[in-house]
Amino acid sequence: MKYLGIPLEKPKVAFFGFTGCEGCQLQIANKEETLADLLGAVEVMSFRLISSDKDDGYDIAFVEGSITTEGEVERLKKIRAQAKILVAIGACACLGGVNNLRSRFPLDETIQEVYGNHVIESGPVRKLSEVVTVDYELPGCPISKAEFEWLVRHVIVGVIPQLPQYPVCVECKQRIKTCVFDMGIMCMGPVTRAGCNAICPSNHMGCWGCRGAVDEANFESFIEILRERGFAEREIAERANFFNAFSGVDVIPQLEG
Amino acid sequence: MLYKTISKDNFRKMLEGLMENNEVMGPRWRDRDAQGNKIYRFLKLNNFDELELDYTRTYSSPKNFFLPFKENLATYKLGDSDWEQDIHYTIHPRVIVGMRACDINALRKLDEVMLKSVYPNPYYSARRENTIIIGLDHEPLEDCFCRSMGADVALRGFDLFLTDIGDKYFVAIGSDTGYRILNQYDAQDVTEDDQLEFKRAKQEIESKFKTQVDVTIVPELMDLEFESEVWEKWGDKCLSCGSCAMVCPTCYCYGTEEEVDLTFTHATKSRCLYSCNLLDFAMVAGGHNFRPDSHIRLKYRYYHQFRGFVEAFNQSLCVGCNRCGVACLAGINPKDVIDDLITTEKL
Amino acid sequence: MTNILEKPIDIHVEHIARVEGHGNIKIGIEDGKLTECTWEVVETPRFFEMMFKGLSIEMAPLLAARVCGICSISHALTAARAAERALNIQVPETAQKIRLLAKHAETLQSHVLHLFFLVAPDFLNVGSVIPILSSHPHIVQIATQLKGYANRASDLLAGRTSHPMVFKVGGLTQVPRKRQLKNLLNELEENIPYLEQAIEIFKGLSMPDFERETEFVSLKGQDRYPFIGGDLVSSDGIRMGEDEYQAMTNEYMVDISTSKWCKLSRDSFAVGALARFNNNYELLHPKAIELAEEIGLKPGSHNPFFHNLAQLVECVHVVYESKDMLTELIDSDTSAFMASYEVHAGEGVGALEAPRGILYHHFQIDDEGKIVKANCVIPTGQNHANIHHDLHKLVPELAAQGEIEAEISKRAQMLVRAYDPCISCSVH
Amino acid sequence: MSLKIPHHDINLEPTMAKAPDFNRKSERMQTERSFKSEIIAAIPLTAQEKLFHLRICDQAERENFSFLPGQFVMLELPGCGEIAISISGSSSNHEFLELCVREVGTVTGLLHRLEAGAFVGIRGPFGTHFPMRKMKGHNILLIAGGLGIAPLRSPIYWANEHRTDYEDITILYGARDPGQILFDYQFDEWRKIYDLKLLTIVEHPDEDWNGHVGMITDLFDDVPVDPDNTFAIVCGPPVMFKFVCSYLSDLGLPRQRMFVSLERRMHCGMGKCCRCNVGSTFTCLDGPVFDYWTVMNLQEAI
Ligand SMILES: Cc1cc2nc3c(=O)[nH]c(=O)nc-3n(C[C@H](O)[C@H](O)[C@H](O)COP(=O)(O)OP(=O)(O)OC[C@H]3O[C@@H](n4cnc5c(N)ncnc54)[C@H](O)[C@@H]3O)c2cc1C
Ligand code: SF4
Ligand code: SF4
Ligand code: SF4
Repeated sequence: MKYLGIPLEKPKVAFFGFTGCEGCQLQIANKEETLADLLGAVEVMSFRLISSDKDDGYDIAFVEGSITTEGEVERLKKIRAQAKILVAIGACACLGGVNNLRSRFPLDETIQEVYGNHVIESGPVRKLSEVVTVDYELPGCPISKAEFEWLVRHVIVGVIPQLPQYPVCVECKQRIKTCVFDMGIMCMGPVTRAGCNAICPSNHMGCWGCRGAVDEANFESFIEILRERGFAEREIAERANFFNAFSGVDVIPQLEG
Repeated sequence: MLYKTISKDNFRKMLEGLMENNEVMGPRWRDRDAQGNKIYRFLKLNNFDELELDYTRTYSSPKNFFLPFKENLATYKLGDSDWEQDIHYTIHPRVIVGMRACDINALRKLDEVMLKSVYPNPYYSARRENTIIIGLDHEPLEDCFCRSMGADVALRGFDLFLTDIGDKYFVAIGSDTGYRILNQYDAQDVTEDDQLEFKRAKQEIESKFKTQVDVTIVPELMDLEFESEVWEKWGDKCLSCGSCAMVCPTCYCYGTEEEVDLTFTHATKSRCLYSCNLLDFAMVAGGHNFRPDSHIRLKYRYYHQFRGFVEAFNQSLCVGCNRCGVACLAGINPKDVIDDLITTEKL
Repeated sequence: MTNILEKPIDIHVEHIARVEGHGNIKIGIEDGKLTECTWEVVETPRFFEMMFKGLSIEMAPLLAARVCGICSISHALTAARAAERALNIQVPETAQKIRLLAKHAETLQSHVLHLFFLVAPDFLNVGSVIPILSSHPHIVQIATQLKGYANRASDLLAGRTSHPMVFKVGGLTQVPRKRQLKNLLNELEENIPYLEQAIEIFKGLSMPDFERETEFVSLKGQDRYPFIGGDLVSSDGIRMGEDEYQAMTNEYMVDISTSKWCKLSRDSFAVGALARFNNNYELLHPKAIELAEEIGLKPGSHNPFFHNLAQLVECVHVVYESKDMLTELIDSDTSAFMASYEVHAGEGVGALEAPRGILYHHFQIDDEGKIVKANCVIPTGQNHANIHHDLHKLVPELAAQGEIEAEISKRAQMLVRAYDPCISCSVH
Repeated sequence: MSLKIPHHDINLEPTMAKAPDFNRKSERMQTERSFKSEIIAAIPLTAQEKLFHLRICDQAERENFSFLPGQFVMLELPGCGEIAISISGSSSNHEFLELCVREVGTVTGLLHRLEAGAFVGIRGPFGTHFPMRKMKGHNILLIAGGLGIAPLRSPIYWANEHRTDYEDITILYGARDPGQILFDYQFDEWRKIYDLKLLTIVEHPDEDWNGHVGMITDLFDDVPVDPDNTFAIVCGPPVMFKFVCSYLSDLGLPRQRMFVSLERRMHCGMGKCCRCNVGSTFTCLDGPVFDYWTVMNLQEAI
């Protein structure tokens, strides 16, 4: 395979899942329409969700899920050591995702609540970049297959993929959707990185920020707007903290335990 | 300009006739706002009853029928190193009914850039030339300031333009195509009564403008108040979300994007409408940003609308529809911004 | 233990492939004796019950969806149902229909994924669908077509295939337009021939011969094959209401699993397609019954490998029922899709048949509408013990037949796979 | 009764049938049509810069292509993107175009990996040019900083080809360090054959460097400037040309006789995308070559 005369190598890729719902890996396996093209472009070394063949000679690791146990830390470090490029896929891997909601409570209380006195290994919820160096992040809950393929094309050609630097509003407006604020629904679209084609606002749900904060988002003004529009602190906190997308933004009200 | 009248019944028949063989777009409602009011959009009409001619305002402008948010510019077939480029402009004839004067005037401003200026845009031409526009007068909303912008009356840029005079429409005919279509539906010559009715209707509309924006010295103001704090005041509220430009009937800034498929055998080049309020609008390789702050970007949107375009084409780009003001969550709108600039000037 | 094997058998399948989540199979046979035979679940827990705590009940469907990427529609709907039962909300009929249609799309999507991509490679003796792509392209084509429809149906009805957003407590955020429903119906009809081809393919596969007397638990349908809500039944004759789910599941912890296990009348019970089929056979769509008869699948079957066949029968059921429902919906008034309600303190359980079996969500809320207690019981969690016990019967039988280690391992994995386990979901 | 609206197929118009001539700006043409060009040489100059020789494949298109020093083209890698690059070669070279490109991002990154034999697309030429004809009979002072030398090669070639039209020609060229000096293999030729005065200076010398050290303005000590009889062309990073231009202006050189080439983000080259807008001026149409008076009056920080 050549592109503009440059010989392209089929990258050897592998997929790994950590603490998460495997929805992102499923997005990749799903929509079989382009599966043949994808398999023509990459060599899948290991993809446990759909294949029992496995080979550790991969160059690119796509990693889903957050890291919550020491065992996972070790496994992730091994993957990092092998992979030339490590891509975090999905909100859990990129942001901590919904898993982080339990961080509002102490770990022992959490284990007690779900498992009683049974011994269960667990730890704090971490996104991948808190444990290893991550080369690229493909956000979303779940990721979009189109964007995954877009990233793969970049990796094959050896060009750095650059996610949109504009917020979800742009895509929402481009789809000529009614702004959900007009319908009285809250939306994190103005401060969230685009790329999902504004799928949640289009479904009258408002955005929850699963793709993380857009560069240089104006949170002060945004939170002010939410308050002016009559959204309660708790409502704001629930939406803004749902995917842990805006952690560290001090103007955002925190979710209580 | 030729004028005729057509009965409302015949108008309906005319549209139904047009719908038989062509795509006809018009205002329809899709959603309701929190208060239960209808929210309108220009959408394809499947039958006459879907059309809501007494619509208030579409939140997004019909400009995207001429400048789609994403438009294919070229496709490529790629070989190992060679490639072939393929370009098409084919647009099937279509009709837009119910456009307001301001939106028609907005198109005329786009015409200046896209058709009359250097490097006429063939994609726009194709869309423009293959679209029949049937305009319609309406009473202004509270916040419309098209009158201040001289865009409340459409004199050109349409095929037919209707004014409601009771049980019939008073029709201005702007093109031969318009003339031919109209005449198939028993259009009548204008009587003296019609003329009186027309004047009355026009006066009625005129009397209803509530919002005024004093734009006489705005081009100069833009220069003089270049360093004004007004920009920071509004800029600090701005979310840099680009919504204003997306809904504006005249904003036309764009970026190009190229994509290759997974088999590396096909590629596309597309044009995507962009907004000068977005962070990376003027960012160059290496990360230098010529417009790093939201207030600077906001200022340039106004600068282009109210000064740059005047320098180039002797008219403001803004037509005063206030869509940007409605779309902006932060409540930034031309009237308030310009009023602010004028007031600081007076101080 | 009759057969004396010369070599001891030591099977350790770490993270069994082609199932959702992380589970291990360990089998040891020495001197003809089964020294070890376990189905281990090593998925790391996410503590969903804790995540729910303190959130508004409106958030429940959204968060619940994240329990599982494959059956997120089921989770969202179950949570919505639990919330609606806690708040005594009557969901408008249109919303109920759209929900069930979306549910059907998920069932079709999940079953086809399981049958074609997870199960079929075993029968074609390959490791995954990847080689099948070139060796049997038509098989992939059939699956692609059916899933293509299911994907687009989910996109339209639920917002997307994974983690739907339209299921709101009280109804839906929006309904598709009639034109979109018509297009969907057309697409469904165009894909029926592919369903028939799928049937042809699976007819040709013979499922391993193995039986173990099992208790089957599912919802009991009243006038239609059950998917959303209703009574709980067991093939051992137990019948309970949705609210009594805890008495139906009896969760307990075991050392070899981060997922809880369940039991009812016996050591274990099974849920899933075969359980639904066994308990509700007469309510299947006539087309589905026709197929069941053709492939010799009868109610009262105790071969766990027949989960696969029951899934195929259900594919037929949901496709034809979807067709009828879509036709009905297109002709009905769909303007009411959201019930208005006020939050108050309450408690509610939602039970629903997810593709892999019966799923429960249970919420307790305070008068501000905050969740104070949440509980989820997942189908695969209910199946774990049964898988474990099946293995205990299957492995010695295979050993007795003199099967070699590789074959035993493969068969054991196929058994686990037949249950289509959703492990991360079971651990949640 | 049904109505059929006439269809205007603009593909059929005769002007669209032939290859675009971007010098005829007001004609309707296939503006996105790019001239397929073969890379006939890709010459590494430094670690970051490469010089590309591009030959427009179609003979008619090649013969039709003409430009003036200072103009730029839009260079396209199908499926990757399109970027603005100044033409760095001689305007009398009708065989191939020379483009000197620094690797900084997506398109330039991929371009740097292309080898001779690969095909790229070209649209143009676009923009304004240095007023070479107006400079007739005067001294020309060319001042380049860093990559700014690339667009200056074009006027240098021109000046050589019309050498008798001009009086003294001086080039001042500054670079960060000796390793970043471009086109040094041509310096002898420029000095001897072109009869130019060429001074170079670096900020950070290495052991082998025995030339000038310092900022570009330090060279003015060695170069007398006749403010009444000189035209200046200044290319380089904004800080540098602001510095140089204000120095020259202090010497009495009228600002309308100093020319700079501006850089802005660009997506079309045709005054449509607005990305290169500076205040109300389009860098692609009104520039990239501006006289310094105009630049000073642009309502935006340069
Ligand atoms: C008139 C003009 C002449 C130029 N001449 C040269 C030259 O002779 N040699 C050279 O090496 N470079 C030149 N440049 C700069 C060159 O255009 C950028 O380096 C190039 O666009 C970077 O593209 P990229 O895709 O590698 O970078 P990325 O950072 O990936 O940029 C993404 C996109 O942004 C736009 N962009 C980014 N930076 C610039 C920029 N500085 N100018 C314009 N568009 C930009 C392009 O559309 C580009 O595709 C010139 C620029 C202009 C405006
Ligand atoms: S709905 Fe959300 S994303 Fe869309 S325009 Fe409104 S705020 Fe932006
Ligand atoms: S709209 Fe928001 S929550 Fe929805 S997919 Fe996009 S970024 Fe995620
Ligand atoms: S009022 Fe706003 S949206 Fe309307 S034309 Fe003017 S700038 Fe554009």
